[in-house]
Amino acid sequence: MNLHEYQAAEIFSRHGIRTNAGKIATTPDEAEAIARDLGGIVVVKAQVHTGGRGKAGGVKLARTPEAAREAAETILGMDIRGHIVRKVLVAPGVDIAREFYLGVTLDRARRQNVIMASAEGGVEIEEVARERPERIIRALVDPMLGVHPWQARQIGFELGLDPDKISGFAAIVQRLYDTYIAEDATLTEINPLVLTGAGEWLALDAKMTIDDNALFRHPDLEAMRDLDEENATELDARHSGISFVKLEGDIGCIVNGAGLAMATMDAVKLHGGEPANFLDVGGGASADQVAKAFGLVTADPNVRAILINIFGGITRGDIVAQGIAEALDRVNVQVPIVVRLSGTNAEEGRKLLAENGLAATTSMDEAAAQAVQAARAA
Amino acid sequence: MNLHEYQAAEIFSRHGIRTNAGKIATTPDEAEAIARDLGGIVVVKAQVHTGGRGKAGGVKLARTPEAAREAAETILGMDIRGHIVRKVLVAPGVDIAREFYLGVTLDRARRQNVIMASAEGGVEIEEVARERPERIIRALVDPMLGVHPWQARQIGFELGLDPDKISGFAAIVQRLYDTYIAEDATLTEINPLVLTGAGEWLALDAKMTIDDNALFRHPDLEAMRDLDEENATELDARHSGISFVKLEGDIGCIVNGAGLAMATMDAVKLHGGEPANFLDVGGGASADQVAKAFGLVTADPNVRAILINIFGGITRGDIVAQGIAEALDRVNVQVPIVVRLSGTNAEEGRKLLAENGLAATTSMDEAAAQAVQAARAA
Amino acid sequence: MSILVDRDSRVLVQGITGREGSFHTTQMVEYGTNIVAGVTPGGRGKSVAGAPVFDTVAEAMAETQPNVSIIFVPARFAPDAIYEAVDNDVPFVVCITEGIPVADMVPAYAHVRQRGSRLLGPNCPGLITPGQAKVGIMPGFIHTPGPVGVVSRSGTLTYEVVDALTRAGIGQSTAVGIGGDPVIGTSFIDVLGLFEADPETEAIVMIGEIGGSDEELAAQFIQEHVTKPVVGFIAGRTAPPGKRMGHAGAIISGGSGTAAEKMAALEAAGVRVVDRPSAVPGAIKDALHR
Amino acid sequence: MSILVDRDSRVLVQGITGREGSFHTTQMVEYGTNIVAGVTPGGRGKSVAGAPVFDTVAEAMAETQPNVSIIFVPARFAPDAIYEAVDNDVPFVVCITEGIPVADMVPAYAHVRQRGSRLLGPNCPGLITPGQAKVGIMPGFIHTPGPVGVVSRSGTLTYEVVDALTRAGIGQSTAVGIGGDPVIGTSFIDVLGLFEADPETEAIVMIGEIGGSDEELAAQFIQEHVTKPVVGFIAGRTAPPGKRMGHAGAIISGGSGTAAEKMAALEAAGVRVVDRPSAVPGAIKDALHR
Repeated sequence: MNLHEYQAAEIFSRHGIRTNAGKIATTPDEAEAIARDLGGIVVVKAQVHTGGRGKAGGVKLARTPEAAREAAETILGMDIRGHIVRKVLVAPGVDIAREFYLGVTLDRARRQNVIMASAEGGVEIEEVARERPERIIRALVDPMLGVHPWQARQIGFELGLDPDKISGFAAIVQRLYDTYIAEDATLTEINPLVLTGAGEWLALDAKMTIDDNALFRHPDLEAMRDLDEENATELDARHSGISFVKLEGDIGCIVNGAGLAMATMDAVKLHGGEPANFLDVGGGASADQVAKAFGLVTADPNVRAILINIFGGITRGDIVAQGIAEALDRVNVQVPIVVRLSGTNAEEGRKLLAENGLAATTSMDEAAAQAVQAARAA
Repeated sequence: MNLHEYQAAEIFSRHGIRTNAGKIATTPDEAEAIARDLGGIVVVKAQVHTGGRGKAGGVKLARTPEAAREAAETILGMDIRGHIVRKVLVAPGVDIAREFYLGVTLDRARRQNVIMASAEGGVEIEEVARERPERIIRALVDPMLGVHPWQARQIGFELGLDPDKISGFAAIVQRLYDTYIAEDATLTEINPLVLTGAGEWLALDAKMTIDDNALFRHPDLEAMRDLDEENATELDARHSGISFVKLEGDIGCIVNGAGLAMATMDAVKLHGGEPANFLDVGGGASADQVAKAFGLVTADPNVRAILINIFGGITRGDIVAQGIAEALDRVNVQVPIVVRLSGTNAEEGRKLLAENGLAATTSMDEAAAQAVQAARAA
Repeated sequence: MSILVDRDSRVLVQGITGREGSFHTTQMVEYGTNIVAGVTPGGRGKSVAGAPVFDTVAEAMAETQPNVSIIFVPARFAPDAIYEAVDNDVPFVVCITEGIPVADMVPAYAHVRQRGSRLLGPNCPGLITPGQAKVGIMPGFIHTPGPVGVVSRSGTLTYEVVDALTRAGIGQSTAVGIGGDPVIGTSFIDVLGLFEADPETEAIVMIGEIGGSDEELAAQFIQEHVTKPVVGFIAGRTAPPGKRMGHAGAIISGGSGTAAEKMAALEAAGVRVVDRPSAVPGAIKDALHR
Repeated sequence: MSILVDRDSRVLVQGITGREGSFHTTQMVEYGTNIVAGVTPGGRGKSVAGAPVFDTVAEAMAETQPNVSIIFVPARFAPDAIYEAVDNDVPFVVCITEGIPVADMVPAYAHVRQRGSRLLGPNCPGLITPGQAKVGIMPGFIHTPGPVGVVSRSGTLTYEVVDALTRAGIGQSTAVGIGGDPVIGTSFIDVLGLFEADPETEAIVMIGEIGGSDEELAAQFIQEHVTKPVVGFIAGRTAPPGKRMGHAGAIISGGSGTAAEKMAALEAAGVRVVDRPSAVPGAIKDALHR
């Protein structure tokens, strides 16, 4: 789960990291009022769950409250990489001497957390990683002992900091890692972390992603979820134990298993179609689940055909077929349905479906091709 | 540093372990009043920094407030293994179904902490260890990961607990270990840990020793120090960086180095004398330190001779000799002084001492023998 | 031969009396797996599908000497089950449990390594050596003994491929599901190394998906250490960036972990990468007859 | 030969610019020890007794390849210095620092072991191979090269014994102070094993004291693995129970860790236990001439 900058900043600050305090505005009026309260130059920043806000024009400096209002007017409602801006953060301007990047994330290959730092702050780190990888300092974190003080200091020295700036920097590294662990994050990031003209450390931005699997122990974080930023259908699906991701195509997919669901999308594409979604109906594939899945898929007005792809494993094919039949009794599906059913008791299942007026194939390729055709014909 | 039962119980309870709440009395009147408040049967327990209170008669059951007063009268002022009882804990009587021993301490040989448990609660664990070692369950704690839930459960199963008592017991194991770690203890112990007639877990006693080296991070624990229980001279010495332990003999010892100080005591004994103290003057052996040491040793009225044993290492013998001479100028020492000075610049040191009217030998044995003779002659 | 499990494997089931645990224990026993014991705290004296239940792994170890454990306990307790297994010297632990927080798996993985044990999963279907032992939740009947090693990050997609192989008359030496989480105990590389060393395995099918870089590392390993033919398939070519596709680990983040990158890396390492699961048997036949 | 350090040892000093660190660096250099570098965060560019100072162990390692480190940093920071040394692959770390909490040393000890490094101390005087290298705080001049290995939990008491040996014309192969804390990196057993394997060591002096059971474990080890003659001395026969005698580890607790037990165990293992330090040279002479 992603958090907004202002939420992450609040959490960082709770863990002892000095952040650039600001306030959230949802209207230009509010932005102007906040800017007036703060006094002086302010920064108006789009709050969206995506990077690259700066490049997209979602971050603006404003020298007066009126300018802050204008900036907010421009930014609010903006579409940044598919995210509509509904909130802006209005924060005091800062006298920046140097900018750095500092982040903690998981190094999947090493199965260890890693501290990443760079003297190239304020730039997208992926860009630095791609173009000047030698400019990124990486320090693996001991899985048992956490970040050692010497490691935090060493990163500082490698960044070329002056000796009198080391202990302040090391403290931020430690706290950013502590935040990462305490909050079950998969990313905590400050970009840029700045040294101000007065020689103080300040987190000018804050980014944080929480491990979905660990949300059960962080009800406070779950409460920070921005429902505007997340697809309502996806959330709804999650509550039913269904993995659902909305895509742009017109062929709705209902599949059991995440890997098979991806492969099914790929098959649709391979046969000239475009999948409307990723959908893993989960283990059981009961009538309830399948009905729910139909509901999710048909809620998308773009969908012109539905491809059901089930490989019966522990869950028997006849049970799944029964589920499909029952679900179709309950949900009114207006678009053509193509079913592929293989594996355990698949034959019985296909028979059962035939009795309910649904022909089922045994081949995933065939089913994908049929679904593409059906969508075109519809 | 040792804590009293009532102090340890308060800390355990803060860490989520249910203890047998009671109150401290320093007079029989107070004991009676507390017993009246509590109502019913109470236990009156001596609060001293030593084990074996029960055997010594320092723990008494009282059925009435008057009986509690009498018990307190008997116990207050009692000498238990050299400790004068100045406080008693008056706690409610408990309906005990089963008694257990549970403790966490350091296994020095393995350099790991260890959980110890026994179905023989309420008995001194050293006795069980000596006589029925197979009755003690020992579980080494992972230095990095702490006590695993499975370990805590397994101890419970090995104690023969019923399945429905396991999770309650495991929680206490976990909390006792957490207390041990959080408070930098070298021992946390519940003896007995009881299952009440109602089937609830209760810590009937609480014992805790804190790592002296870690007290700097526990000012709250340092504040619990019972100055009545500790030798004021020893505390005073510690503040000057001197290790001092009062003994029963008549030969005061001033030595540099802990090992050499023990060997010096042993040498005194070997030559027929009795050391009055252990004293390690520490690294520098400056005039200040030596003067302080003279003060500590001469404060003991039993002392009839002083044996100074210095092996000049990094600290040169002539500097030490100068320190002794200067200290003697400041402190009025009335008993004979025997000096042994060897090592770096020892010859110059002995010359300097001779100029100040103190003969010094190079042999530890000789010095010890002389000191014993001097004490006898005095 | 085969890798990791065979008819001599002595299997312990942790969480044996739970719904999943008892169901799959029965399934495994029916397949012929040698389930020697189960553990459920407080379950001592019970039995599931003929296997005696103990309170602790220590007891189960003392009484029945298992050398493989399969874990069915819920996510909150699964890391403890892993620690209990490896601290009691179970050399190979298969964790089926889905949904374990990454923060719990990072130290667990490190600990398993330190203890010298091997962990498969979590969030995996387990593994099967057809005709000998099924230590997992896959449908046993689709498998048949033979010369092809299968390794995959996915569950049903693997069944799909295995079923296709079996229907094409091609059996499997062992089929291993390594799991879809960001932190897993056994990686592609580990399994590829085992298949390479296994005399009965003549060709390998590797089924990857988006997210992470295990496929890229596998490609490098294949180039350097694998002489047997490898056929690859990568799921998720149409997956959008930044979205978790069912598996916690199936996500393209910061523009890396795409199917295209993985396919390119594998192809560069000499792997025959196919564009659909149904193409696997044909590619394997080509490889075996070359 | 000798054990652990010799003239080829490349020594790093952690905390080199501190009062203790700089003083003893000078002393060690004067003794002839090959001090190749020092570390003090922020100290880069300085030099102490001719040794260049770096900000980090990593830098010092890259520039000067030390293979021994000696730590003089205060107790609160000493565990971090140990971690920094071993994580940067220093194979042998000597920690002089006194007063480190036990709770900090328990994981540090485990980590050092996992990394495969060796730790001597903490709260120890270090070690010296006479005429070759002094990596510690002992007075160098009392030592002389020779055939006797010395190992001890104490500082000054060791100097006492070494001085007596030297005065009696008996030199030392290496003298090792293992330290007086409850948790130390290198135990009697470790050093005894090294002396047993060292061809130049012909006899061993072992100086123990009250507290713990390292002497008892050493006795068992001697019985089973040491063929060279061992002379023992145990300090603290007159120490009362329950009182810490200077060293954090020198305490008789629960009636165990007494000098009598230790002496009995050593004697039973064939160690010649003497009752005073001055008796050591005579006992060693007997042993060498037997």
